[in-house]
Amino acid sequence: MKKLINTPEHAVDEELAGMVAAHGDLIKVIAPNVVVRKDAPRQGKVGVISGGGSGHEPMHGGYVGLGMLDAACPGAVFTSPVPDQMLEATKAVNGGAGVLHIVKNYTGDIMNFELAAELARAEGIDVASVVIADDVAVKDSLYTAGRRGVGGTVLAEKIVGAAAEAGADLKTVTALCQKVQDNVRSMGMALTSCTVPAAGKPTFELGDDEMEIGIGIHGEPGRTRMKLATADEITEMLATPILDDLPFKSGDSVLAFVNGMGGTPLMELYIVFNKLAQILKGRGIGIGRSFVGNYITSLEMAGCSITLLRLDDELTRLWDAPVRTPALRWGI
Amino acid sequence: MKKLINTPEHAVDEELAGMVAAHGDLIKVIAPNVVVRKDAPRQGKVGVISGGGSGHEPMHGGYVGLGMLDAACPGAVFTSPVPDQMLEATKAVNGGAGVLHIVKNYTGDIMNFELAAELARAEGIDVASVVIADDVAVKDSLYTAGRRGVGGTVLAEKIVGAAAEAGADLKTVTALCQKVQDNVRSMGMALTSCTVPAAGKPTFELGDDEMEIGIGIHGEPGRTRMKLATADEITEMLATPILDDLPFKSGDSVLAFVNGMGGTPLMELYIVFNKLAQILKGRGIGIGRSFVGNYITSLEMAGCSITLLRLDDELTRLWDAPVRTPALRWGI
Amino acid sequence: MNGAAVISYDDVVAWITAFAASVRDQKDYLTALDSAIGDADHGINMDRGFQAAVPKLAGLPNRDIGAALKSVGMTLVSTVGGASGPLYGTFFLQMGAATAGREAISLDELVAGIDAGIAGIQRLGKAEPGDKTMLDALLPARDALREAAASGASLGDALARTVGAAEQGMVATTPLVARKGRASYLGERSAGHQDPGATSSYLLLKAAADAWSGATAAS
Amino acid sequence: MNGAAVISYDDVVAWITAFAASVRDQKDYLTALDSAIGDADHGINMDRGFQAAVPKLAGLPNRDIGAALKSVGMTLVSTVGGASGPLYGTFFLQMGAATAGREAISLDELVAGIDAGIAGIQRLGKAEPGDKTMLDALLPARDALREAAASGASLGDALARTVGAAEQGMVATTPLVARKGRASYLGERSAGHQDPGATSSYLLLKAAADAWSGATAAS
Ligand SMILES: Nc1ncnc2c1ncn2[C@@H]1O[C@H](COP(=O)(O)OP(=O)(O)O)[C@@H](O)[C@H]1O
Ligand SMILES: Nc1ncnc2c1ncn2[C@@H]1O[C@H](COP(=O)(O)OP(=O)(O)O)[C@@H](O)[C@H]1O
Ligand SMILES: [Mg+2]
Ligand SMILES: [Mg+2]
Ligand SMILES: [Mg+2]
Ligand SMILES: [Mg+2]
Repeated sequence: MKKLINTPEHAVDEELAGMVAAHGDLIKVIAPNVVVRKDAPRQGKVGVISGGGSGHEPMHGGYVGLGMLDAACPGAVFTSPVPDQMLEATKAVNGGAGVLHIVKNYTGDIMNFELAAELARAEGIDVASVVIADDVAVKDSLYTAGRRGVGGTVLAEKIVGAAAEAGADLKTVTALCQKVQDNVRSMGMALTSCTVPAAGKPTFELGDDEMEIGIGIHGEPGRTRMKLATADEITEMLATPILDDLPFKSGDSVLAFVNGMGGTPLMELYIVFNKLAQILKGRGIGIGRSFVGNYITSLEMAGCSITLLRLDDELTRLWDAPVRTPALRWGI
Repeated sequence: MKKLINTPEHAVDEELAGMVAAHGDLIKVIAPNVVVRKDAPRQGKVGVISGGGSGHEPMHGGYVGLGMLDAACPGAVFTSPVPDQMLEATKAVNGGAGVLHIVKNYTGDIMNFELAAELARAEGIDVASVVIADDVAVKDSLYTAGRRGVGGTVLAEKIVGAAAEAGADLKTVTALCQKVQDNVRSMGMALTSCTVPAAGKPTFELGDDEMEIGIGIHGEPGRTRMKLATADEITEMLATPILDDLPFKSGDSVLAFVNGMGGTPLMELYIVFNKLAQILKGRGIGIGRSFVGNYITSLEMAGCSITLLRLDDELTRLWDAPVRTPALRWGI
Repeated sequence: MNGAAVISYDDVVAWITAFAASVRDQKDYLTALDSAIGDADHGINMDRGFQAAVPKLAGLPNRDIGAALKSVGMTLVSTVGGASGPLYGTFFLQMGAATAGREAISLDELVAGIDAGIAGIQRLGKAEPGDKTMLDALLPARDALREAAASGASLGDALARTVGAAEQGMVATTPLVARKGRASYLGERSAGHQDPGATSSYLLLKAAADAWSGATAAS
Repeated sequence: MNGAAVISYDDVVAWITAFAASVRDQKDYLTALDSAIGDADHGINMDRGFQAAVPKLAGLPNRDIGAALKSVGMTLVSTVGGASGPLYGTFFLQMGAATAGREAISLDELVAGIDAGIAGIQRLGKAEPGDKTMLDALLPARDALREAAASGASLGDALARTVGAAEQGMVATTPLVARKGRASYLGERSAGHQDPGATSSYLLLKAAADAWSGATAAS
């Protein structure tokens, strides 16, 4: 295992200390693994929090700040955080207008956030939750854990954060988050595995000429392993199930998000974006907004994911609204 | 070789097409491998251009836009661009106030830019050049090719771009670029090699327990190969030669830049930043500004570099000035 | 019926301690199982939780089995995270609630406690038998324990049958296609791998059998 | 003295074509050499340049050796990039300037042309002998060619000595510590590896010897 760490046990703590050292003007760490916006709580503003395992940086800690998250709760690497963190965060960002929990659809995340929400409600805080489940690689079924929450989460956090910043109430913000979830679909793939620091070896082994299609963001094996293909072919394999699922239709305008899994250079992401733009054009779908980079990752995994969000004026306006966080900043 | 590409021959072309598809509001490609700001030329504004091999994304194409570069000339992967590109770019961005070439100190870059500058001057364009040579891993000697230009280049492009945007003349902009060069030092290391697409195999082989210290950004082997160390030890190995070289002194304020080589997750960069902050504190040096991420890379190489720029009010103000490019955006 | 107190407070502490040691021992194995169909953290998660839970037992004010189990449950919920944190946490919290205030319990009370714990897991995780989860080891183990207790078996005998049932249930998860938890994302590809949570559940019952082979209250 | 025209326009085209083939053939080898002490692109760079240069020769209006060499030089400058693009580009531009307007040249004129090319490389790159660059193959080769010409050797003989000197110079770069180009960043670690540019320069002269073994103007 080759990593710039000291010990696996302290990796997340030291990471957060480094984030505070670098971005102390935007964030603070108020308890172990609870990253909070510097000026929290803001009276009368709905608090927006999210959380999940570490190893997906910049998600979620990098998205704490003006116009996005009020707090983030990173767990151990790839492990959902514990309810204590979400409770602490919920209390810290509650400005009297209630708190929204943006939860990715994983058994652990769901249960731990649910426990925290109950505890927070017992303390008199109005808590709502929206579950993001946008990964079309997973069959959507009532009899399984359902779809994973992946790239759509970042878009939801940005858009919902903008609305909360502008003063929307908890009901509005919750409905908006659900609207993002209803209009967003994603799918990912991996060229290489990642290595959980505490595990010390790659989560899975891939042959030199193999790739995993339909991978999650935790190094979970995908739906199929197959021979390595070209960027164009891979882009087709990811885009087609996404486009067919919602379905996205001719005349739609989308936010096209090509995401790197952590170990893939930007050059390759733009090559994928190039093909994606051709595919969208072929289907008569417009690219309203573009987003390319490593925004929801799996440690050092090489690979990419595609996320498409169907835009309307409201979502576009909120996407464009000013944001200032360690990882995402514009308009301010 | 596992990459999201179609063919090595078309990787850079398709990358640039993808960039235009994603950021057509900011940039255009006016000739093969010449990326120009959408609204170029701007009358009366000094044009700022840079270039170098591809494979270092987002540098330089990702830095074309308002408040930074007017044009970028990406060469083949790790290969300096040809004079035709720089000549084309120089003509395209010349608004009558002259053009500054920001050149990284590599034999190829120097010679190709020099040829282009001569050709542009022959066409009546006022061209100045500043060479960035900030890599303390390389001995600074009159009898060698001298130090490489690395992380300091990104900072120079941002700061100089802000001054040019604000209307500074060519002489001022050139002097400012030299001032950045005089006050910036860098050093890098690699945990893994990278693979040039057309070469198809890793540039060098590293044992599972080895690393290269003093690496360049082209997969050039470093000054020493040694046993893998902890993040703290590595940070010391990079920071000490940087701090001693200028030298940075107690009471100085710096822009602290921890850069990923492309394949290293953000988590690890923050762990490095955490230690760097402690080292700076120990020397009485203040962190005026922080910058953490993958900004000057070597394809999918795992590793990092540290760059320190001694700040004064002028440099700080120009660093903070609005910028809007595909890869760097704030204040607007 | 098995109404005589056979398991003391010290036995319960010994059980938790033995399981913590077993988890530490099998940490890499549990993580490797989770690599195949999950995210390579189950051993790490369980170890983090039990390394935190054991020291807290020493500081408890009185010899209340229910309080000890609740302490374990609270610590698991607060330190493990993931799916296993709330699930195992609930198991111990509910088992603790069922044994609150007791300094020693009978075999029947053990059955009732474990049953309450499992019910908690089912309420929270909503998994069914055959979904390829920890329940596939726990449910048959509970049934075996209950039958053994009802048939008047000794503690040692009852635990031996329980562990046997848990082991069978664990092994039987291998061919299953997961319908709950992270392994369910794999669809058909989840078949052919033993479930990590079922494996840790088997180890939990095995730890009881090992720790209680010379159970203090029984002697 | 060797004043008789021995190298025709067609010979020059054959030389460039042979070198292009040789570079394609040795592309991976040149890149591998550049991996050890550079950035793994020398073979790729040279191949890109010569694949572009050869087709342009067919379109030239007349049989002017100088124009052909200039065309190669211009194409290299415009397509190769890196250090080798301007350096080899200058070599051909300067050699072309020295042979402008000629349809055939003598051995002495070949010496003068190569000398002009090398002088261009030196002006641009400012390297000295022993810096571990292409000059370490080119300079001894030029000297051998000049001596052979002065001693009245035949073209074949002269080229054989030239190639031998280039090869020796190339091999002799191995122990050197680089002082110019990318390899200089390696300091002492650059010793023990053969310089890629010296290797391509050896191949350039070897291509001349091979192409001109039955030189048309001489026959
Ligand atoms: N809904 C559920 N009900 C019962 N057990 C479950 C459920 N979901 C997952 N599990 C168990 O949890 C185990 C995984 O635990 P762990 O790896 O620690 O958490 P995570 O899946 O969050 O990484 C699985 O092997 C399975 O036995
Ligand atoms: N200043 C110089 N003078 C002469 N030759 C040089 C000089 N610098 C580099 N070279 C030659 O260029 C070769 C490298 O070419 P290439 O790999 O194509 O370019 P780059 O180093 O830009 O990647 C070296 O092996 C060396 O022979
Ligand atoms: Mg997990
Ligand atoms: Mg090069
Ligand atoms: Mg797991
Ligand atoms: Mg090279």
